[in-house]
Amino acid sequence: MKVAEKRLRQLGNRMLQELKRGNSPYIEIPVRALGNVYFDSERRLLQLGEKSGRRYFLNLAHAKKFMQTLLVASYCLELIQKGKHASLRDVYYALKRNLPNSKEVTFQDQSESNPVIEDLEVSLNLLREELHISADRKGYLIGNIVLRERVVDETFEIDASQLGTGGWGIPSNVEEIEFLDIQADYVLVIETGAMFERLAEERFWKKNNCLMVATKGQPSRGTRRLIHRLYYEANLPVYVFTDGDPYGWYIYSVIKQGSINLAYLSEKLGTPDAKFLGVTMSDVDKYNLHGQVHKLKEGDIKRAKELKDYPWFKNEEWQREINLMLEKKIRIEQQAFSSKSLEYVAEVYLPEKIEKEDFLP
Amino acid sequence: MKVAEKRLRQLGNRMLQELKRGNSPYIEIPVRALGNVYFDSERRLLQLGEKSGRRYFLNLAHAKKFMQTLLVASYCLELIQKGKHASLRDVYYALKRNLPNSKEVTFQDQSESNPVIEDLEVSLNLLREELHISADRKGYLIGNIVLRERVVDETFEIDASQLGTGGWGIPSNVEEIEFLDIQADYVLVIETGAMFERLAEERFWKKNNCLMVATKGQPSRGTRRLIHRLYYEANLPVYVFTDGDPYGWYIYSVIKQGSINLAYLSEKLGTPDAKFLGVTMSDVDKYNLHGQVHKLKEGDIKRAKELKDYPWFKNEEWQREINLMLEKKIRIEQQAFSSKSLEYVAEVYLPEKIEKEDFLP
Amino acid sequence: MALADELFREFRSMSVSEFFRKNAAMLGYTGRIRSLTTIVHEGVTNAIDAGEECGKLPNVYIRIENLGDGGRYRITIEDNASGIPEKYIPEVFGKMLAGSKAHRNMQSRGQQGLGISGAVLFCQTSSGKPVRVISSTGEKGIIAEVMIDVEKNKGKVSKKEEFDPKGWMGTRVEMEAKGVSYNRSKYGAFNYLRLTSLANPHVQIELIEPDGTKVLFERVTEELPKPPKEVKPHPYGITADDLLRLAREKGGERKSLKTILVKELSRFSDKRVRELKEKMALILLSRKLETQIEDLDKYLSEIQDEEEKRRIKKIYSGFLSQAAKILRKEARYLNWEEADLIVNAFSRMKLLAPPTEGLSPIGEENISRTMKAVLNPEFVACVTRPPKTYRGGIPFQVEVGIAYGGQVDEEGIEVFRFANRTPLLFDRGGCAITEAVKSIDWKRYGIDPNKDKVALLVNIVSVHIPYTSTGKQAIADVPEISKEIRLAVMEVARKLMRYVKRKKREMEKEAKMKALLKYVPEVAKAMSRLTGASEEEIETELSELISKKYLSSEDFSEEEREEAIKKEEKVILISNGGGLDEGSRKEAETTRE
Amino acid sequence: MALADELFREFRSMSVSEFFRKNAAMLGYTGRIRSLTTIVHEGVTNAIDAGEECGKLPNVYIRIENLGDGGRYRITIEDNASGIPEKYIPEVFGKMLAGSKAHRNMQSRGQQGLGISGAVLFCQTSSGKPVRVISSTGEKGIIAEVMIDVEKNKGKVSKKEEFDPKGWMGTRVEMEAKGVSYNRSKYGAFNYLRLTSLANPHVQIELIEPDGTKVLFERVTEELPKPPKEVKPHPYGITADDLLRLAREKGGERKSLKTILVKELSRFSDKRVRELKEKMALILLSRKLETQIEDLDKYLSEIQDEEEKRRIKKIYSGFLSQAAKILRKEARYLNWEEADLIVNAFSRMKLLAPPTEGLSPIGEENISRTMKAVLNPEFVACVTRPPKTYRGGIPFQVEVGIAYGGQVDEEGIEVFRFANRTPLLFDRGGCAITEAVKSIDWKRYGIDPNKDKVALLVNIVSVHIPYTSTGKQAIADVPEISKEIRLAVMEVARKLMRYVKRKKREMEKEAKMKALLKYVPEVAKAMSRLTGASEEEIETELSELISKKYLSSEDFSEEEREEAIKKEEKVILISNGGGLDEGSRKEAETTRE
Repeated sequence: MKVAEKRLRQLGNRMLQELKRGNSPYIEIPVRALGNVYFDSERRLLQLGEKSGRRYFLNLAHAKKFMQTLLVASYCLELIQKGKHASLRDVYYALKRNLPNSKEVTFQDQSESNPVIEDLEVSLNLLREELHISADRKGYLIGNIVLRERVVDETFEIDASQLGTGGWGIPSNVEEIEFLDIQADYVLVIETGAMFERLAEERFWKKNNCLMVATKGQPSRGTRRLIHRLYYEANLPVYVFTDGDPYGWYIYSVIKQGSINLAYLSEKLGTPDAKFLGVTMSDVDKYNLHGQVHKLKEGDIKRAKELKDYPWFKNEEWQREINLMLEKKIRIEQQAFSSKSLEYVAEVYLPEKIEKEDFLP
Repeated sequence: MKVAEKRLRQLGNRMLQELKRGNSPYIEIPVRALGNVYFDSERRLLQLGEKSGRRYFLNLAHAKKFMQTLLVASYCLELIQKGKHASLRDVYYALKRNLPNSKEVTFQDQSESNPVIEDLEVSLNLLREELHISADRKGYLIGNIVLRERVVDETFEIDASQLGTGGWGIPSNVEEIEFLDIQADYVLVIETGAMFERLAEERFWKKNNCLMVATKGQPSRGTRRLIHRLYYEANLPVYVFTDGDPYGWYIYSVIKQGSINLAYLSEKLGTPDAKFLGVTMSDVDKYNLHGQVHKLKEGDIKRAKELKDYPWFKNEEWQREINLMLEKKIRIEQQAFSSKSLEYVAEVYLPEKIEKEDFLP
Repeated sequence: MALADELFREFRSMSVSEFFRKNAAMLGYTGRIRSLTTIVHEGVTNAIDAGEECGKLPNVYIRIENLGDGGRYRITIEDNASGIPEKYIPEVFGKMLAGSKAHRNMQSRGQQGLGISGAVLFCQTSSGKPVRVISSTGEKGIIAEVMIDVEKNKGKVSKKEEFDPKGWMGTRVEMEAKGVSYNRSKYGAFNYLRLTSLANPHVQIELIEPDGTKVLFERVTEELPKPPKEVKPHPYGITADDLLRLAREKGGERKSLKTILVKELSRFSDKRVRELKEKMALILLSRKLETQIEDLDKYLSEIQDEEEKRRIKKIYSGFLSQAAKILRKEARYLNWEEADLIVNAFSRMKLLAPPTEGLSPIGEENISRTMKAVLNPEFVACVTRPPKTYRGGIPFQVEVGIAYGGQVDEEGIEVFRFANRTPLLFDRGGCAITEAVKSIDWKRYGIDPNKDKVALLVNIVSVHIPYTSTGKQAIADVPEISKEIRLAVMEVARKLMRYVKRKKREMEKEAKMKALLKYVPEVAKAMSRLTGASEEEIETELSELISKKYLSSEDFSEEEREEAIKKEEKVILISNGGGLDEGSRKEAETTRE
Repeated sequence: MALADELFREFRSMSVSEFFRKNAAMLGYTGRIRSLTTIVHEGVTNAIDAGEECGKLPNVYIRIENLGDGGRYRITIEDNASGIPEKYIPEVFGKMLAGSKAHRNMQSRGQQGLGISGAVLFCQTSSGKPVRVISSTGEKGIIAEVMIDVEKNKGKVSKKEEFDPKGWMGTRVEMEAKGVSYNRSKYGAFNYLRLTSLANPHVQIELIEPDGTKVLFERVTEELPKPPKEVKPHPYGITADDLLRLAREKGGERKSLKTILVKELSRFSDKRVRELKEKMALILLSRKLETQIEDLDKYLSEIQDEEEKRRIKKIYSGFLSQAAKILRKEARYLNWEEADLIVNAFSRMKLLAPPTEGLSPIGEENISRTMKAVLNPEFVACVTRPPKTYRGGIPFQVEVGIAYGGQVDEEGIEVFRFANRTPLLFDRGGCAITEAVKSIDWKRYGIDPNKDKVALLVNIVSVHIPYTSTGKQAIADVPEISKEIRLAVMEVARKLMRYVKRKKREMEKEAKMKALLKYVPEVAKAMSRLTGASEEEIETELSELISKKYLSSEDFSEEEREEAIKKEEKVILISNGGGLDEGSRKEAETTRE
């Protein structure tokens, strides 16, 4: 029996016990508020604290959510038993129905089922992928790597060096993937699809012997998990190349440690050893990009100030970088180098940075 | 000399002639307003009419745009000569600079350069891809197909049947692709990434001998061009499977004919023979999905009414479909079938629809 | 000299009637509807006052006839009071600024002696017709036609005859005006009478409208309000000028000032004379020493020199005798400086608040009864606040009734304003009552000021109502009064809040049980799948659990539950806010390539 | 009988002074600052009126002294006019509703004879002090202390002495009030005087403030406004009651009514008497036939029967003689019905508008001069509208000045309101001027009513200003007046708009040329790359093209260019809207998996 199945059964049995004793059944859910999140500086991971709340059936303010949580739990058990995966929206549709003798429905819309799934993840300490629920898919992979993916009762071998400029679409669930052969020195994670394609056109991965991963903005869980596994299982250093703005930093931060409100997942999704390649504020001077900068918006400034307080940015290098931006009130994009020439990034900027290991931690 | 290069040079020479005659140089740009678009019902394509406007250097209201158009034109010439491709954003960065003795810049932001590129496309009757400008990339391909992509001076062979659930990321530019081998009966175009992945997990493409293309919402130009080429070059029928709502219809409409404001591209991007597979309003009755429908929003209703007037929806079947929706005021999603079972779409719905050819034109 | 004399050749004086003839708008004669309402108001006010003064339950009969000819109307108003003695008829109807109320310190509807004579003036200048007065004091009846001699501000009786009243007592006034109009709008005479009835439950009002419709506003209580009494002025409320006038008016027969003070002021007795003298002397001393009276003690205690101390003591004794001398002197010889000194001294004495017998509120019970009768609401609460004073000595009192739901028909808060039980229809915006009601944070009382159906009755009674203008339609923003209105409104609002909450609680308990039972089948099915136990059995046990909680004692105390809700809310808050991880939300906002 | 007599024992009458003593707020004595401003206003108004009446350029001297003791102030106001004859001194200062203006149909600052006597009343009741009047008519000077005998509404002179004026002529008034205050706020006396100066450029005002600061508001023009004349009432503006009074007042010496009408009314001559008679007869006929006078013609034309026609003709002749008889009769015996008939007949005649010699506006040139002097703006425009009448016959005139930019210091539109050149400081909200200015759609005139610096001066002059209340601080919303204000404001706003536009156009032409030149280098470089031609050469040719266009005649006519712009705009609109193809825009909105 899989771990997930065992935990779901335990959850049910504990509730049944309470009921038999004449008490209201409940589910215990760790609190995900900022106050219950801490940074484990040894493991360099965000962790949930001890605080938790109980969701009681007999409390009217909890009852509906209690019911919803149970519905999701029993559906997950079904999925696991059948070996199939469902998307967040599938779960919503599978469970949405009218309550007997009432105009009320089990789930009004997906914004009611999504948080319940999160509740269950944290309550059972399982990834939603382990509960056979898949998230949004996004991101591409290209490079000298051969993967094997198991799809129900069949397997496929994927050679990511034979995909032209297209690359492999990273699926939402990468749990069923094995690395068969890797010929690369590091993983280059790229924020924008356009930059990924630009570098693919230059065959940067081939000339520089690396794997290229595009996140297309904020990385999906599948992409984060893949990066995590490439680091931990294949021992490849991870370099993250984003725009030089708080949004790009946040992408980096999520790859590295996870977001505050999904902190409990860092252990399985985060890559604390990832390095930030650029674009940095000092690159603006170094590569004379002053004409290509943009003004920071209010939202950028707010976010930069928030990031400044993240535990993993509490080091000299990052504080300097963030302060510099707040001072100059500018941001700089990956594609700013196009003002020099199209090939500049591939031929000058990236090789120079990697050669000199000019990274932020 | 490529066609694109020739046309760019012509543009410049015409202007120079005007100038020599002591007149203001100008660029002639066909009008893209609704009034100048018509439906060529024989070729079943949206076409631009005869009306055009002139952009004069000497008219203050035109002058800046005139300059911008020239800047983009001369940059495209450069790209073509070097055989490289630039994204919309690359173009912006490459051309953004201060005007001499002024605080004004050539392009304030990308929303200034994008429309100029469109102007140039329509003025020269060339796709932006032919001008070596690549658009947004999005969409995946999976199935029994082998492609060959030429990347500058190298070629890759891509086997889309060996990609697990991930699939091949369709690049923004598919001009450099050749079809080497195709073993499939039709192309199934799928709106959502989740449904694509679901069907990939069921290996639908393999069991039903088809190619699967995910658009992930509104299809990118690369995806539209790929579908176009699969239909015209490989003679594969195209079935489009979207949500049953005006947004889904619009996706279908764009694949089929193109959008009104990019009508001039239909010839190279549209697939007028594509068929709409579902989900249709009558499917709601046929498959008893009444519990899974959603109410239409104001915006949906407005869009449905607009679509009703599109020339290619001016047939009995579509008018019935649209009226039915406006009457019932509901919409239905692809994933609604999950309420029956996860496998229902793959095992019952799609095979049944395709078997019976139960499509809308 | 020639120039000035020439320029002043045109100098002449004008009577008060002439003034108001030119400025009729100042008396409320502006607009066709309002002019008629004002006439009705003046007549009805007098009729009710008259009834109350003679101790009878007032019956007021009003007839309004449309005579055509461009808005010519006849307005007849009849009361059942004591009648008017023949010799006063020309004065009452024909002389402006004449009456029995303005110079007396008591609550009454009319105050300035401008009311009925103003109506007569308006009628005669618009229609050219005299007013017809039929009055009987019991034995003899008089029919008289009265006009105002505008130049002289005097009543002129053009026709007069006697008749046998056959026991009827009362006064009937027939007025004819031109350029006026009647309707049932908010500002019309009908609404005026409806509201008058609301604030005067002891009055019976019968109205015959122009189309012959007879409307009866019935008496709701047989209890006559206790008659307002004349109250002597309070030392706090008096100015030097007032004191001078009092001394001259009342001091005719060689009375000493002291006697006048004790006799003519309230709350000032023989016992306080000594204190008054001391305060007077202290004021004089502080002036002499050029210090503030408040600093006097400190000033004196700082003097070390015994000689100096004695000298000052002596000066003080001198001032004491000077004060005594002032108080002993004949009142009518009081001068302004002395009066100023006394008023100054008054303000430094601690005196009882003025007596409030002069005030006659409607009373909580009566307000409640009449609001129920007229508005038929779901709930009524009333409060009559204790009397207070403003500007030092003018007694006033605020009462407020609130009606909620039922047949109260307009959404939002409708305010019925009254001053001495007289409805205020106009100038709503500039009125302290409106402002005070507006300033209440109704949401705090669980009331939606735009949606809930609420009617408020606010009545201010006072010996002297501070109106903002001669039109007497808005109450000035006097801080003491505004505060009392607020307190009163807040008091009834609290009562209403308690009612609304109690009603809600009862309904909620039942709803809660139903709500929980609804979830039982789904929960049972899921628990059964997770555990393999019998679905039916679990369903039974869950239902029993719910019954136990709501039908016997509760599992959790109210506090515990609230605590639990709070806790859970915190979690919900986070899980909703972060339902999508932040990345995908941001992603949805911008696609940047 | 006993009851009524007892109840009426307290009946008595009150003088007008007594009334206003109790209701000082109605005269503007409310609040410390405003009370002092009101005193200054009454004094200054009289001073300027007096100067103008005797044909001198007014010099007004005001001194305000703080005497301590809880807001005790002395206010001294001196003019250089003709002085007041000794025997009028008690009347002018001590009797309310007395004056030389109210009963005359002419424009003046004061109107009701309540002004200076009201100030005296307020001073004496607050401070106990009489007013000190020093006046000289040239030969003899008088110093008098005047108080009001409130009960009798009469002036009482307590001290009086003569002095040799040594040629000085004028009046100096010293008043002492308590409980008032002075400052330089918007509502204070300083601002009042500043604004008075603005509307009275021929007046010199000197102010000594309590701290000794001397402020001089200088005379801007030496030209005295043409003196307002008394105007006879116009038939349109008269009521039956007015006519009766006129007939009685003027008809003393057996004069016929006709004589009185011709002599005492304006725009009514002997020649119109016949028409009047006919109209009177027609009204009587229509009453007799029970039809509307408007329908009379139709009614008569429909009669077929000749007999009947003759009968009606006869009746009409009878009415004609009846009308003639009325006009022949002695004026003082006119009765109300006859007066009503005549007034009715007047309203059906076409008469010339009333003469406007009674009005004395500031004049466009003077407004312009004073606004420039006081506000130092960038631009000024003024308009004095032609006189109009309201309510049938009361002449009035509106003038408006607008000042823009420069040192006009507040953002937004500041409105200075005046009535007969007197500033209105209070009750801004309820004033027809404020409403009229608010109702203008300023954006239409290219003016941002929140950002642009605009000052408006609005002055209404009239024989009778329709104030909303005795406080005389707001003008009633009379449709004829509001309309004139709007028209005047719109006229100056149009002038301002033209100025602003012209200024903008000049600046634009130069900017355009510079703008085009800016693009030349980039365009040249790109064209060179596309064609291979010399960049330098292209640059030269482009620059020449621009010079040719802006320095010689233009390549395109203005219309052509506008046409081209419109065309291009259409394209721009589409290409912006559809810059991203619609799909990707929608994509950015929703990610649905």
